[in-house]
Amino acid sequence: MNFGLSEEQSMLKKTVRKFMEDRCPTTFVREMMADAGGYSPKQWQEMAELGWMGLTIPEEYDGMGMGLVELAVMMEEMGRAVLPAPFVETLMAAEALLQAGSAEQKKEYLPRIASGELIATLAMDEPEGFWEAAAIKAKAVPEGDGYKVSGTKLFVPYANAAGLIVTAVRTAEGAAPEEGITLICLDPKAPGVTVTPLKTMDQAYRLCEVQMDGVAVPAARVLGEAGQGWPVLEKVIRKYIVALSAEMVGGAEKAMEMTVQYAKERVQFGKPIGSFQAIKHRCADMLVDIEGSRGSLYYAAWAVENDVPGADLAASAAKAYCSDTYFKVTAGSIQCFGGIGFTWEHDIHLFFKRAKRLETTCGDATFHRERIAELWL
Amino acid sequence: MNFGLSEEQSMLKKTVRKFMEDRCPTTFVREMMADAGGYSPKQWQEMAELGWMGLTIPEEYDGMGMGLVELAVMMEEMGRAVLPAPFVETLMAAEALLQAGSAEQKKEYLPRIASGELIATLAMDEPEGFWEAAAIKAKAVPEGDGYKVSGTKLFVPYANAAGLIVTAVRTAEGAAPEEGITLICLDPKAPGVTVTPLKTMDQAYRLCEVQMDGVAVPAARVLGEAGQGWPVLEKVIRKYIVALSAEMVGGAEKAMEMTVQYAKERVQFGKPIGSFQAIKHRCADMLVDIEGSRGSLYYAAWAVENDVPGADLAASAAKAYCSDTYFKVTAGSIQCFGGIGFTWEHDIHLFFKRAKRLETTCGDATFHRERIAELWL
Amino acid sequence: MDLTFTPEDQEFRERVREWVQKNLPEEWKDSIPRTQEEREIINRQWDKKLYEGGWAAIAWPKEYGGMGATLIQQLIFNEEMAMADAPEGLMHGKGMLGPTLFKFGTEEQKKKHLPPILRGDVVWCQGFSEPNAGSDLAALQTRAVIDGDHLVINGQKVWSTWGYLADWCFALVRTENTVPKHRGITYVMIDLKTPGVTVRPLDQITGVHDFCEIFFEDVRVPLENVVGEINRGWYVAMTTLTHERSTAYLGHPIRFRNQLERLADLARNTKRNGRPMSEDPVIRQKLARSFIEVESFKHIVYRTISSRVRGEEPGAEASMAKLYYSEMLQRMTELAMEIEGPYSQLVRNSKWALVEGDWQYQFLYARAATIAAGTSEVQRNILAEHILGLPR
Amino acid sequence: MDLTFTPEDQEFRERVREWVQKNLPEEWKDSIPRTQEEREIINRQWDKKLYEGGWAAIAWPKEYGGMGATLIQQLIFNEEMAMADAPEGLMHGKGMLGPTLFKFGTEEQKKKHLPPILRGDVVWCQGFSEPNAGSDLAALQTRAVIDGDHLVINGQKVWSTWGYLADWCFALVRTENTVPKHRGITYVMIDLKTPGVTVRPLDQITGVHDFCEIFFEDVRVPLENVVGEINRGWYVAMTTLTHERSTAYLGHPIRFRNQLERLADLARNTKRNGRPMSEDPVIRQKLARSFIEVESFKHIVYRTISSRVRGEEPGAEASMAKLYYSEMLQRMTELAMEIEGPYSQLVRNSKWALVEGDWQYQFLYARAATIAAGTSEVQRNILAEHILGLPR
Repeated sequence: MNFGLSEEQSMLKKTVRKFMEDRCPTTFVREMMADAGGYSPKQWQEMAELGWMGLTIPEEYDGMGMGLVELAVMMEEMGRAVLPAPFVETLMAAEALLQAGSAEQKKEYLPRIASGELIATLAMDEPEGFWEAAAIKAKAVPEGDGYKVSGTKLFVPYANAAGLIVTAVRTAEGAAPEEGITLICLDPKAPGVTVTPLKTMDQAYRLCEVQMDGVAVPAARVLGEAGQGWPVLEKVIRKYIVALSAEMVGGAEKAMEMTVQYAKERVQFGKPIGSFQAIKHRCADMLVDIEGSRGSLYYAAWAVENDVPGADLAASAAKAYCSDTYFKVTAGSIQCFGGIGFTWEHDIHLFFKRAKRLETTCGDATFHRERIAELWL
Repeated sequence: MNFGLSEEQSMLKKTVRKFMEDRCPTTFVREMMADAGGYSPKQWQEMAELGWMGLTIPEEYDGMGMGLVELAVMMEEMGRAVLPAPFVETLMAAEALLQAGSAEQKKEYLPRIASGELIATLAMDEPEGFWEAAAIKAKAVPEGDGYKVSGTKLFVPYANAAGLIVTAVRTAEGAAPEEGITLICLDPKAPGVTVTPLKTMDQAYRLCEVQMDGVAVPAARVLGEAGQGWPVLEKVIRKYIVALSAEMVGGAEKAMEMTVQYAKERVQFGKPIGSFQAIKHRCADMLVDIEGSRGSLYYAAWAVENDVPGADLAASAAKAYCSDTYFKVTAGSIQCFGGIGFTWEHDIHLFFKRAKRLETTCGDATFHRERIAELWL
Repeated sequence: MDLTFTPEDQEFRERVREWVQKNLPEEWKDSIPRTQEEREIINRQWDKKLYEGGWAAIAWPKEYGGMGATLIQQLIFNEEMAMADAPEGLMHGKGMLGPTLFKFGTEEQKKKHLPPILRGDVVWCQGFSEPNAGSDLAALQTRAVIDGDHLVINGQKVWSTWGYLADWCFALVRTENTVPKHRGITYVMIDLKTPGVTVRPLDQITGVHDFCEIFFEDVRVPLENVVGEINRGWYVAMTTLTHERSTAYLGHPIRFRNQLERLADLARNTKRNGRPMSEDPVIRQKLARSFIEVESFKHIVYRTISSRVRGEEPGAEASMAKLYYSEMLQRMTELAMEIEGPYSQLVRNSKWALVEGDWQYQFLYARAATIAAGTSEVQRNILAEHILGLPR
Repeated sequence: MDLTFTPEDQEFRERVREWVQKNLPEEWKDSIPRTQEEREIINRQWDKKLYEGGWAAIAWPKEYGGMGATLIQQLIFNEEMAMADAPEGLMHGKGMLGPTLFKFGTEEQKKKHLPPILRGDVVWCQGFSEPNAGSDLAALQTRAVIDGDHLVINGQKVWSTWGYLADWCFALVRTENTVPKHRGITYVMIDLKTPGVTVRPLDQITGVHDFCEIFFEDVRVPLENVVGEINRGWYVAMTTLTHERSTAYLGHPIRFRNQLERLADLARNTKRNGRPMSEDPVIRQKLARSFIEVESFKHIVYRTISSRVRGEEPGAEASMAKLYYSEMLQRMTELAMEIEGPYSQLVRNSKWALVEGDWQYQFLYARAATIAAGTSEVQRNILAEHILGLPR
């Protein structure tokens, strides 16, 4: 029994932190905020060379074959750095391929993902709904040996940069909304696909609209069995939200560290402000929230990786808790920083805005608490 | 425009405070906790002689003819004293008579209420439901010129002491639960009525079960039109919850005063604990909650008394806010007192327990927030 | 306890309402999402329009071009402006410097500075906070040395709202270092065109810059610009602050109520998987909570006014109002984000943004509410010490 | 990151489970609502049964009759006891005095006091807090003066759990007044049958008295009862406290989880106007919140154990665990009250009371959770200062 990182995992953590400190300081993040693409292909390649794009891809497809705990370790560090890149989405698209892809599909995509050549992402939400199976309405009608797909996907991370968009579409209307959903490997360059970047609060991350207007999708690009996409997606989402939770814990911890540091240095009324209980106890509460969140996160990572009973509950618990924590910690940080925390120059708003985006990805805290009630009560 | 008490109202406030300080110290409250009846007939008579039982009864029935603002003033002071007596219920039963009673009924009951001779109360909640019209299931079937009533009422304040219980029963099943409810003047001494006091957390207040087993209720005891009881009850409840809100504000303020006093005197680590921000800011938050609550309370009292548009909203807002405040303030007070706040000897638990009872009377904060949403959205 | 107005006040209300209805262009309404630049232009124009209508500063004494309005009239005026969704104008001169000059200014100072403020010709900003004097304002270090009939000022101010627009600044500077910190401060009016003054807008997390830094390098200011006595500036500023703060919020209750109704509209109009968010029981609880708070804030303001009308001195109530509404505002804007779900990411000028991304701006801007003009922590100290009498 | 147990540990678990299943009478289960007197009798009997089974104090070294159990075995043992809903016993002697004596006691002290503790023959209580030394424990004033080979003790202790049951008390007393307060304290064992000792149960807001006051009037205690050196008692006590606190919560996660499931049952079984409260979306949010917290508390405990197993010294984590579960427990019991609605008024022995009024008792008792053994405020100070390094 060891609720903590193994030596290898600790080593990985150190490596990623070092890289992020060197290659992803907030000056870099700010550059990417202003960048049209919103990420650096050079940095992407550097990360790929370290093997990270293949972290959770099996060795037979040129990956490292690691699991969700290792991904969580990595995401914590990326969260600390407010990394502007579709890292987790690329890995999650790979996950969908691993879950449901044919041998050909895996061979086609996975090594290219692992090498850093192919950026991939996920398209689920739509204008009229999100986070649930019922939201998926983009229509795929049979044509030839494949489908003709029309519809709009929103909030698609880095569709502007992706070479592959794993997209959930509806091939049939079932009795339950979970039925009739099919996953396809959408090529953003295919005729009929229009990608439009959206202006977002978290400027260090690109979200896009993906419009599909009678896009021809051959049978070879259907991921898994037609109509059976939802269970696959659920498995992917379960890992995705754990990874996001890790990003949130890492970000929250960094925000707390910045705040504590400032509280030690900033003097008002002749004392460091960290000696005032209003600040001191707020920091203590941050610590407690972060440690509580981290516990829920690593348990979820382990539980999902090992598919133990209650893994769904654990994933939702982590997403709900970490969402609340990241927001609460960063909002509290701004308050502790006072005026300078409200300036663009200061870095804390990068974390605050990142918190808000991650919270609304794949279900906010309220959504996941309701899901816990559903699974548990 | 004066959002504050008139001179007369301020005078009334002083009179009541003086009386409560003299005649209702916590030593008296503790006596009543151990008393079988749970109130003092002597004290009741003293209050009656001051005209308080007739506060809101028109002068033609020997009352003082005052309104809800004056009642709120009085209830605040009674809340400060954790008064153990069915004062507000008696006045609310009178209110039901005023709203719907026949001339005979008014003449029969109101002067006796005003004189202190008759204690009255309200019976609404039942074992399977409460706070809503749907809860009222006690069955009244026509018999002779009246009804035969069977059913169980729970949480009836001081039914043990009352000579009149204004009771909501169902004389018909309507399309909506609000239809078919009838109010009756139940005589607790009538054959078939059994009153059983319940053991409650707020020991300074008696709640009872009232069992009705084929009780004959003559037509003369029906209050208002048969089947039309709900709208009457709604009007009574609207005043009742404002009065309860006042009791909560008064209690919360007294609890805060006790806490602040202690925080000035209690020394730990060489300083009064009130100089530590953990205590200091908690007290400031109590103050803000209480002042916010008091504003919502007096607005509601004025709005209901003058029946302005939005009066229902105002009453629910006051009940929701004051419920939250009284609980939060008294729970926080116990925390500030530390160990001694957990002892039976210390008075703070009287307030804490009273807060809990008042919160669950006629709808808790969540219930009234939902009601606000219904009325507003 | 009587919330009705006298017929005279009612009539005054009608007059204000009529005027504003006639004079406020639809497109100037304050809650319309717009850029900062657009807002500034409208604020300036509105200030001039108010002057032309005779409504520039109704609270000012008649001798200085005001109306000598009663507190109730001020309430009514602010309520009507809020009800009409009128811009708030650039009010530092009218709201803060004006009352200071009535009380502490020389005749020359009043004659020189009050008329242009009234006309909306001169914009003022405040120069109080410094990088190392935030919550601990009296620790300010901007130095002013008397040199003949001038003060020579060196140092830096920060958080000056509208500093980049302002012509003049009223500032607190340190004129004496050897006495306890509150006693060595002087209140001075500085023409921002004086050589040595640099104003730098501060970019904010909203992407907008309302606040500025002001740098002083050997800035020579005539001694006649000192308000009150040398070294008595702390008391000059505090007197006005107390006064100003107790009437600053008169229109807020209605503006917040309007914002709340927009929030309810957002909930009604935002569907999630086919269902309006206004039907979601969890959201309804939160909306109702905001409803209760917004209404209670109104009552807090009304109670404060009433106690002033009854002749009671303004005290720490302003701290309560400020603490109350700033925390409430944050909750409201957070709720808007929750209602929008992933749409909460989409800001102004984004395709698919809801309500032109206005709630996103409000959400971010609201973070300043609990910091500017005294943090929530400072307000809690004031309440606990001044009202409850808890030890420092 | 591996949450599986070794086969040996798994086997140990089976052994504990089997024993407790055989030896724990159904009617002794801890979560059955019962009076304090009933609970005491069961606790005493259970302590004896544990001794007979060889499980009295598995963490103690073998030489003193323990098992020298590993931390993981202690975890397993506590988990199994919690899972079986076993009573917790009267554990002050085993949990607090025992470890103190191993470290600081003389051979005579160990020989005299440890065996009766193990057998469950002697009940101990703690004598630390005083009316004027609560959060500021080191301010304690109970005076002990050396008189020949005795200490003569005068003063008052308070909040001694089970004081009225106890035979002995381990206490902190002041033996020196002229040095900084932590340095004049001595740790001493007091036979409560000594003349001059008066124990008075304190009635609590629950109507029950677990806690006691202990008065000392010229109580003569042999110097051989001093543990560690005179004036070094603070350090003796703190060392044990740190030790004790870091393993005190091993069984709590499962006990809380069981309590949470009872809360879910309450929601399922409580209908309001025909609808189970477990279907109410607002209640579901709150239940889920408690679910998350209870689970996270388990992870906090597991992480602490793991770091200890890896050889890291116990630090302020115990403060985190204590702060976390006490606040969580209050929310859980408040939620139970909310679910019950007006039924929340009905306590033990009342007609119509739900679940025998047990939640009412838990609700009231939970108010002590954030006060006893260090208030939440003290825990936050410890966390901020010791883990985050913020200044005092």
